[in-house]
Amino acid sequence: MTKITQSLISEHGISNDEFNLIREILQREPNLLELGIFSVMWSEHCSYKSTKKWLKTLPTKGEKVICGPGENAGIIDVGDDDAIVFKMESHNHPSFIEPYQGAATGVGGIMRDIFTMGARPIANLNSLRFGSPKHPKTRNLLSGVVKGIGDYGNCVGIPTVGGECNFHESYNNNILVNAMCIGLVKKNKIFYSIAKGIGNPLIYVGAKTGRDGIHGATMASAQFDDDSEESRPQVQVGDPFMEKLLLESCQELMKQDAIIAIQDMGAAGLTSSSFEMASKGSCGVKLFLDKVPCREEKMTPYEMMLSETQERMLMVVKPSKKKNTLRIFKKWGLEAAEIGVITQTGNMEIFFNNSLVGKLPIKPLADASPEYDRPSKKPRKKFKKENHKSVSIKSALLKIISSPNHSSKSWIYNQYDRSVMCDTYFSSEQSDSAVIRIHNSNKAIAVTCDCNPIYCNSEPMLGAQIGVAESWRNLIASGADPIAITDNLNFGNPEKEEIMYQIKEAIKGIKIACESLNYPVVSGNVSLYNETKNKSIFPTPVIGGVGLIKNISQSKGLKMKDGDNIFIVGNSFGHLELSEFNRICNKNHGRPPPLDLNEEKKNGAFVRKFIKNHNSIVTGCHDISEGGIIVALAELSIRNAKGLKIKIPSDVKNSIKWLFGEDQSRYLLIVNNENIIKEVARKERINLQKIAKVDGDKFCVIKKFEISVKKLIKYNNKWFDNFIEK
Amino acid sequence: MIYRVYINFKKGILDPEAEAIKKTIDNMGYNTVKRISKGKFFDIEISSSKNTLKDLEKISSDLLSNPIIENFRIIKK
Amino acid sequence: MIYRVYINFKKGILDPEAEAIKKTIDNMGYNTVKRISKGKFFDIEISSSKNTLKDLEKISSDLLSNPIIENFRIIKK
Amino acid sequence: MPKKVVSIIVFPGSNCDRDLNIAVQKYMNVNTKLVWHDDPSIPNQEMIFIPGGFSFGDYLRSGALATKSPSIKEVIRLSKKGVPIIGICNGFQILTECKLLDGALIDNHKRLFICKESFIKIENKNTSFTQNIKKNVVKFPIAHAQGRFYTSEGNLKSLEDNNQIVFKYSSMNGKTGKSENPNGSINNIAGITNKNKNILGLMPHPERAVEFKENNDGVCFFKGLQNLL
Ligand SMILES: Nc1ncnc2c1ncn2[C@@H]1O[C@H](COP(=O)(O)OP(=O)(O)O)[C@@H](O)[C@H]1O
Ligand SMILES: [Mg+2]
Repeated sequence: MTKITQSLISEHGISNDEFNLIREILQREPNLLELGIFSVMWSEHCSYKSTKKWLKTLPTKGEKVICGPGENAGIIDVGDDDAIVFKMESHNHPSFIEPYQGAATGVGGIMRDIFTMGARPIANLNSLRFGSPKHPKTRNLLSGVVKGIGDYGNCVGIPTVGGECNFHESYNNNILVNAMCIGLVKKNKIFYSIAKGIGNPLIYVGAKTGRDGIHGATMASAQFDDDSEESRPQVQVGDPFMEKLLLESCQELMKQDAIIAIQDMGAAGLTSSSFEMASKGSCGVKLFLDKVPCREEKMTPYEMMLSETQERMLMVVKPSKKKNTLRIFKKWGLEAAEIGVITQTGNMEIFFNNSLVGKLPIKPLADASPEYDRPSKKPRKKFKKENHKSVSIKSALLKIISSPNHSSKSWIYNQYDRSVMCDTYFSSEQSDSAVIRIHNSNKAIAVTCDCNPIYCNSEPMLGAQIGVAESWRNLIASGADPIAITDNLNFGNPEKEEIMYQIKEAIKGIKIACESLNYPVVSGNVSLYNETKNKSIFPTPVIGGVGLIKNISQSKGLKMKDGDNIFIVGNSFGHLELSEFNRICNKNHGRPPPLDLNEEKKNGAFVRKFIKNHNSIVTGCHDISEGGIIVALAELSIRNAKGLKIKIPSDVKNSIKWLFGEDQSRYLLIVNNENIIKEVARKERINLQKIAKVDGDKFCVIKKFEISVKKLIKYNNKWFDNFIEK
Repeated sequence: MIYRVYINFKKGILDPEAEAIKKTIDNMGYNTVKRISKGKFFDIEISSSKNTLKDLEKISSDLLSNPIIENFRIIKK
Repeated sequence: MIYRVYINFKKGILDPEAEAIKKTIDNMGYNTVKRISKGKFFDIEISSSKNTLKDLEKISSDLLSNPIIENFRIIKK
Repeated sequence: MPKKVVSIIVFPGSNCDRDLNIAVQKYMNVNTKLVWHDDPSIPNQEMIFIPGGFSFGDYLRSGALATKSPSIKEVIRLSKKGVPIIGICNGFQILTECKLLDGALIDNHKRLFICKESFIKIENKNTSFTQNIKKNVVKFPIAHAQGRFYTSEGNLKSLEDNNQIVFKYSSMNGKTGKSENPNGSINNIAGITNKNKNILGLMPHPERAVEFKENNDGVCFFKGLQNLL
């Protein structure tokens, strides 16, 4: 037997304190298998040890929340016995190493989280951050990631309807790939992962287990043969076809009252799925590893327990339904096996070749997992000297809309099947959020994901609040009532005080905004250590928001018709610090725009109510975010291939500030009747101004400049093609 | 001169395509087929220089294959 | 026994992947690369019988390749 | 009179079967029978649909592995008896792979999956599949990675001579130039029939253009098929 040495312990990422705790729990030394299990169960990824304390502070309850964080995904009530299941998850590191497979398996993983709960996935989104376009790796990473996301979702037949994609040098060596999935389930058909019923069989189904993704640090043992280096791939290969089979077979099985508990095998594979199910059900498990379907020869218990082979599920079924369960999997051509049984011992007992090779108490291992209150410190800001440039309104606008971050993303989204399932009413290029009809009904949900890392880097708390508010605003602009969010917190190394500061502040920001907007957090994911050679990514807490549109005819997109008037809702102060405009002028320092959550609520409620009560008057709606008023208007012109006559209000002193300022809580409402909206706004004491009229084929800022819409479109379209074809 | 670069998955990497093909061959009734694995190749015509092989190595490892999951082998045709 | 089946596009069919790779190689600054074409191969382990070759021919023409666009060649390894 | 029943073949990786099923029932006024690919018999032979998706993960070549399914053997047999057969997207790929239709569908010329709304010109209105479509140009979504129709020059000529080319990618006004070609198909071909004109394959998805009034050109396609029954 392998001796547990100090180096083996640290290679498993286990600290000395943690090792002492392990000895205390076991009342003896662990063997290698047990050490491996502790190491993955207590890893940052599975135990959230650096963030748990702070995540607990987030608001997770609400009248529409059916299931908050803790299960495979969060669930909200959307009426008529329908529930929406959703979550976002990161696959950052694997996507950097192997962009295609890394991104693909990220999509696969999040979809399994959704359909293990009984839901049928109905939409995928993704939030992507790449390094500077000048960085030599960026192009391959971009094309690999987008193809990986597309191919996986397309093959399973789930529409990929939206997302965001930004470039910034802080991601040069740590790209972010966050995938979100939304599923639909009947309220009384939800499945959970709470194992129950002494003697019930544990069924394994899906791909055969290989040596995929057994982590570097845990490869230290001496039992491997010579070509073991080659035979332990760190990157998992995804098989979307297998995923489709799993999805359909699980849906078929779920109709049969056979499943007691079900969980996908995600990170830490068989270990985390079996421990989590047993821990939630306060029971024990006997695992017989000889029964695990293996892809490779001579796999050890250690490898089987730690493998991260994709497209696998674990479930507890009723003994009487076992035969039928296996029959259904067989019909779908899937490998399934009974690999264990539920016991009352509270222990995980692992057998291999008829002998007990590992025995661990389940509850203590889960409950005693470390929780750290890591020290944090506000970083001192360093100011680099800047050579400011001055630019005209026109050239600033053209620069922004042809920049990597604001160019048309059609190169990306055209690779995603958005129309499969026939329920995509708006994919996200057509509206501020994607709008997906609930099949066979007249309702729809709106979904969006948002984050502004530039703001977050300057003031993590405010930046995170703005992320929450922006997602809320995007849902409102699409005609939805916002309901809840999922979050994906991407940061650097939490053992550094400045990073821990960002994490705590960002979580506080999310908490404050969500509480104020009555917009609870129902699921989420944390990805830490996104740094290379001491350089961390910008703090990137991505918010995925979901809202409900009770009547799909009230959903709004970026539409406008000739003769329509465009009104701005909300106050414009002309905040240029950290704006797109300032960045073009090479001014990179400052603070994010302030956010008044009361103002946010008031303006949002107004827009929401106005769309509801005066649906036929409102042609479209758009929120104002990066780039300010002028970029929001240009986006409307581009999308509709229609001209605009824009009038800067007479009381505006600085037109650049007014046009490019990124003040929060503002919307553009496109209406075909100006009197009604004015009257309603006056009654509700809403700041409303008419600023543009839909007219002709030129984008015209009166007294400043004009440009043909055709040209605008050309500017907006060229970047991706040039970059990829280069 | 023409060189051929062979690329295949490293041992132990899941190859779902090969598995799907194998299953179909089984279903077609050929029970003598034991195993099937897949790879690709590139035929590269290159004008000779003293760096030819070094260049090909570099192209193969940097562009044609991903060393994390694939092996390559260069052969003169 | 292991046989290798090579498959490549028939002449005259545009292979956009090979073209894109050629372009990237040019951009990487290797001006000695003249032409590049792509193909795939399958290594098939088969227990010998008197029909082995006939079976392989059939598998290759019926399944592994599409004769409208592809050629194949079988080689004993 | 009881409704007629048409068959839809379902593969493990089909993903447009649900949508097709809905469109067929609703607009052809028939019942449907979903036939599992493993089933060697197809009892309802009024008309057979092969839906889109990734029948076997699109491994090897899209549609290739599906041609070995028992139900496809039966489709081939029935096709000879004149049963109307329609393959959409992956269904079209399967029909070419099992040689019921001419040519092959290979990687799009830009190597990327394409999903977008596409204008489709009805090139031949004299087939039983298209004679009832009033419009000259319809708007159907396309969504495929292997949609580039290829055939030899000789075969192309015979497709043309026999009026087998039914759909072409076009502009809103029916222009069928290079800039309207999304995937590099020869002569913008988006759909063809066999010589006998009882088999139709097309890459665009009419079943995805029936649900929302903003684009419901698919309705006329399915309604028009009723006269085949
Ligand atoms: N990764 C992606 N996946 C899908 N759609 C995307 C992606 N990135 C961007 N988009 C879409 O492209 C459009 C413009 O993107 P972006 O500028 O990032 O959004 P926004 O204007 O909301 O900040 C949006 O509709 C967005 O949903
Ligand atoms: Mg937005």
